[in-house]
Amino acid sequence: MEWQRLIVSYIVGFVLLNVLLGLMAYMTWFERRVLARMQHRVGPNRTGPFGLLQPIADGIKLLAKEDIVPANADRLVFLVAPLLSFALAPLGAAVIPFGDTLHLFGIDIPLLVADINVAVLYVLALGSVGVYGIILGGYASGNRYSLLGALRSTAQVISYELVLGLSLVGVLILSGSLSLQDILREQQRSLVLGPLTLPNWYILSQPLAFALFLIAAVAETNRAPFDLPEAETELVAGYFTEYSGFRFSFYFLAEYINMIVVSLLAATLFLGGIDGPIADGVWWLAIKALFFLFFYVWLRATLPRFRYDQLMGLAWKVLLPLALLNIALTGLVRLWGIGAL
Amino acid sequence: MTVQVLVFWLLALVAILGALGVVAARNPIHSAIGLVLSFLNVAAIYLIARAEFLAVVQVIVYAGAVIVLVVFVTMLVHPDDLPEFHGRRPLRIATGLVLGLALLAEVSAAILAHGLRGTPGPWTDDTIAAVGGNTRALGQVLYSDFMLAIQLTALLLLAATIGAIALARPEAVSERLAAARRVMTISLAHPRGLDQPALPAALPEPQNGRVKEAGGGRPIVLARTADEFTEQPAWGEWRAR
Amino acid sequence: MIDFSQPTPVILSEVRQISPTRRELVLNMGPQHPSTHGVLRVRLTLEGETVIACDPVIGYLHRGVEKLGESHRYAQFVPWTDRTDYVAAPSNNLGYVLAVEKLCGIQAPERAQYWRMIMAELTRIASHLVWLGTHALDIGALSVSLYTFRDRELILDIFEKFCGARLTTNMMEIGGFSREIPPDLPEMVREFCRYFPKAIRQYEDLLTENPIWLARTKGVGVIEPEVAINYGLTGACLRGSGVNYDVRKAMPYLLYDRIDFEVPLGTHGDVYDRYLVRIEEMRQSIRIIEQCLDQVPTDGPLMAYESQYVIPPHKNVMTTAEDMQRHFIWVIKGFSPPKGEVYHAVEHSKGELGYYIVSDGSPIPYRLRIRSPDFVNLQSLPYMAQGAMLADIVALIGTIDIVLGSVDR
Amino acid sequence: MSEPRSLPATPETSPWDTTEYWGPTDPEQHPAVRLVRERFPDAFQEVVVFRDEVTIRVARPALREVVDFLRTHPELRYNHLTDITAVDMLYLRERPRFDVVVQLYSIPRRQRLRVKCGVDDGEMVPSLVPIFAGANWLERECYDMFGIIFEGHPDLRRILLPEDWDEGHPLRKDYPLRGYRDYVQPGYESPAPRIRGTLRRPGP
Repeated sequence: MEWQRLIVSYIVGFVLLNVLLGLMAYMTWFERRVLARMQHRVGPNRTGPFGLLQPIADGIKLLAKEDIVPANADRLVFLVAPLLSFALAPLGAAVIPFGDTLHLFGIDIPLLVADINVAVLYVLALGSVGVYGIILGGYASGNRYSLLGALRSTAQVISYELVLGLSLVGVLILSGSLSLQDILREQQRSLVLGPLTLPNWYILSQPLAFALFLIAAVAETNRAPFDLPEAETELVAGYFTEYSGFRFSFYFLAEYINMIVVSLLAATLFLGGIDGPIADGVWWLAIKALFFLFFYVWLRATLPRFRYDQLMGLAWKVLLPLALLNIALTGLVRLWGIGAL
Repeated sequence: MTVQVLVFWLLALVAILGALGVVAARNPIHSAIGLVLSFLNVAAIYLIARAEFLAVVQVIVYAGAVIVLVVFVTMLVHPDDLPEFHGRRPLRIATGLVLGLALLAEVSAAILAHGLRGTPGPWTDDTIAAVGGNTRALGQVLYSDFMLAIQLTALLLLAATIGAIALARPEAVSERLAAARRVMTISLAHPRGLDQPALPAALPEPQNGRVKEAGGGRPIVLARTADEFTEQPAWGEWRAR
Repeated sequence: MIDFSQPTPVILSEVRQISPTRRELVLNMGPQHPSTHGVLRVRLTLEGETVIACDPVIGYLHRGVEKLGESHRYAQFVPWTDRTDYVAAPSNNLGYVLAVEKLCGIQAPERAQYWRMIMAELTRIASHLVWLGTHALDIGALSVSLYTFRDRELILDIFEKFCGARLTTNMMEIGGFSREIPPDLPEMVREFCRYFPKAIRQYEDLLTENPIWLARTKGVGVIEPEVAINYGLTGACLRGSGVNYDVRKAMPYLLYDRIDFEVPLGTHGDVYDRYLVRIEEMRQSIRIIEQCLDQVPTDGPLMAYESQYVIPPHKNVMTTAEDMQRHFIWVIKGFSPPKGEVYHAVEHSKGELGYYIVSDGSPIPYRLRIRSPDFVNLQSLPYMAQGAMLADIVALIGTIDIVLGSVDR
Repeated sequence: MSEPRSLPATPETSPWDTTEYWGPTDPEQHPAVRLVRERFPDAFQEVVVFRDEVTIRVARPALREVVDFLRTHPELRYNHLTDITAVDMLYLRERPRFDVVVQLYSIPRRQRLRVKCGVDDGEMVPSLVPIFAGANWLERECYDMFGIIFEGHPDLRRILLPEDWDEGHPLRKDYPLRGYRDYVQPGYESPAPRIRGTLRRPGP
């Protein structure tokens, strides 16, 4: 029985990984198209219908390019760092529940790779280890722009990881569990407030935490307006200035996978994941995640970039105190048992 | 069971190799990578021991924060300031040997006293399950039995943080900057000597020009003729800098 | 009143004596860098992200335009002026052509002067649009650049309609315009004037009240007015500090004294003020263009054909022997203005663009000096960069509004 | 309809002559001329008026004092340094070889003025950097292009040409238009071919 579960889990993981990679490729297409529409442009429209084959063409192009290692690079680290970044990115999706258990061929197939009882912490841990890909890549390039990008990235990820973690504590207090399954189950209950029947989504009970999570998640994935580690107008390309070919694409893909994983996570934690008004299922999760992905693109099209000191000031002087305040409030509410929230 | 043991040995081996790498590597960044490797394997060993919470916290705190900071500082330090790794340093070698032997003796004594398996504590699988998972159990123990120790540790860490900030002296940067600014401004013929007193605040006198709210809480002045604002610039809040 | 009478004490030393200490990092920004607007190179000494010292290195686009000017006949040099500040070519043409006309003592007919003003103001808008787009892009606002370039296309279409070229227009000629204005051009320009204020509002919606934009630009790169004057800054860099010096107002050339417009002045002298000033300048340019269109005569000569320094009318070249002869000599040998030297300045989109021409009475200028505004303005970068962060440097380079073709000449 | 047979060289009254942008065109009435002549009787050499432009020529050693006087005198206040450049007078006169040309502008009075001084090879012109910060790059450019040394300049090095440029100063009149030698790109054996052909017309 143990073996069977393991194999099922592997198969689900394998399917998920491939779906994620495909999604990621189309995420680039989606971003380029949406960004283009926002900027009065057309976007990629030549390769296939609506430019749908563009990601494949890009992938082939990147794979065919020369893999250049700079002369004064730390060779081994330089070669390994992008792989690290890329390999760690999709792991976060393993704990996200994509639906209820499926009965197929007489086997119970849970639509989730692994139900870890510390799932939330696991995702945070992955985020904090994922930064190594950036730091080591930046360091090993032997380029000052890369070094500066790596330094920025380190400080940024450490600061915003803190905010990210603390913003989730409110949710954890309310749900009383670190498992995403439990958090999801908790949100699938409905909330009766007099004549209103609302879903018990945590965005309703934890709006501040949601906002903090959203901001910190954008910073954690190095996206605009927090894309300082790769700020192309200041640092050329930041930590991956010296990378080319498929190693460059690894960084690129890792960023998009991170975006998708964070969007899925946000949807699961705050918007009730697969829970929907009718016919619960993975499609609801997809719609919610798509909303977050669109939000990412929207931010990039609209906002200028922060300066480094402003970024750190925002994290430590504004977001962190707010997160602590949120924890204190939630704790008090929970302690006194006010409301059914 | 056999699989678990095999995995354990594998993880332990890699952890030890990583630890060796920390000592052996010449490049401090490589040392840090070795340390991360070691930490990650130790975390995996925790997982085998079904201490998921501990494992994840190990990764977040040690691999994700402490070593990242170590790497950060190493990257900031100029290569010339790093200690020299070449040549013999008898004092260092002696110190290292003594400390290493002491640690070895300590571990050996512990193993000899309690055996390799150690003494089982009050928390067994059943008691943990009764409480509701090891995360909960850990929390209960930490915040009831060891409350005082936790608070003391927190206090100590706070003191250390304040001490570190005091030692790092943020004004050191500004001093250096001020010095550099002096050099730079002098060399580029600063039009106003740095030590000269600033001019008195002069708010724009409405002459013929009209003041327009341009946005961002900032007015701009629209000059109608060529003669206004030539003697007296439309310049307010002099010291806004 | 600012006391300019006191000499300022300065001690002089060598810039290169600043050697980086161990904690500092020397960063070569450029000449190949996304936000140095071409091939500017800035040698930065950084401590962490704070800029300790900043030394702009220029000359990567030096083509010796002044030397070339001393080997071309007067009329031949007009296309070269396009290549100095290539985003505002008609203004460069205008400055040079006016300097030559001053040297010769001739003046273009009224109608041509109005059209020169219209083209110069359109150029100012086009140049400011390029500036706004790239400046916002440097600070990270991606979409503004696309919007500004979209609207710049409209101006380039007008240029194309007018003279056939879009970027290096070679539009002005000595003495006026030798070709008739296309009949539907005035309507095209009017259409643009009706549309463009909406576009400015669009840019302002994205930037003016944006908190990140304010945080990135307010209080950054402050230049006090007397410092700005002492550096010899002109254009928006000087007016952003509140000093009213606009060549169009101070020393009206063409027919600017007949036009009612205002000169925007900043009150704080930082990056944000220069942004506001330039946005307002675009509005004022629209005002000027509309007035010009109202005032310009629909008929009348476009070229000062009564002077011997001007190329004869094309129709007469084909029909009369005298003009054919003159045309031949004008083209082959050029014309010889009187001996003397002139300096004529126009208000370019980036500041005061001056042409200093020394004539020895031969058809080739003896000395041709281009006083380009951005070359002088760029000098203030180290002053503005004191204590700035690395990210501010790109904002500062953007706010000076440089085009390296004009800086290096 | 035919054009007039002979055209006047220059109109009798040029519209450029009466702008007063450079002050009164009569040198005797020009305040700068009068005051400089009073204050520096030895250094003042001549005044030239062409169109509306007033040029004062002063002796080389006094350039900085004169400019500073023009800047600080309450009646003059030429506080904006517009330009510093030079002219190689090799074909126009014997000595001195160069003219250093300083364009000044008074923001409060809205008037321009040009100050000139002659300088020969091997002589030094007093730098204006101590009084105008903006003179820094302009003088560097003069040095770069003409080889004129400015005494007291803090940082006199080449600005537009590479720092290791060893072929002299290109805006001198004896510097050939195409340089002294062919430029060989590093890594290539022969110089890039100079294109000397005629323009080709597209075929029918």
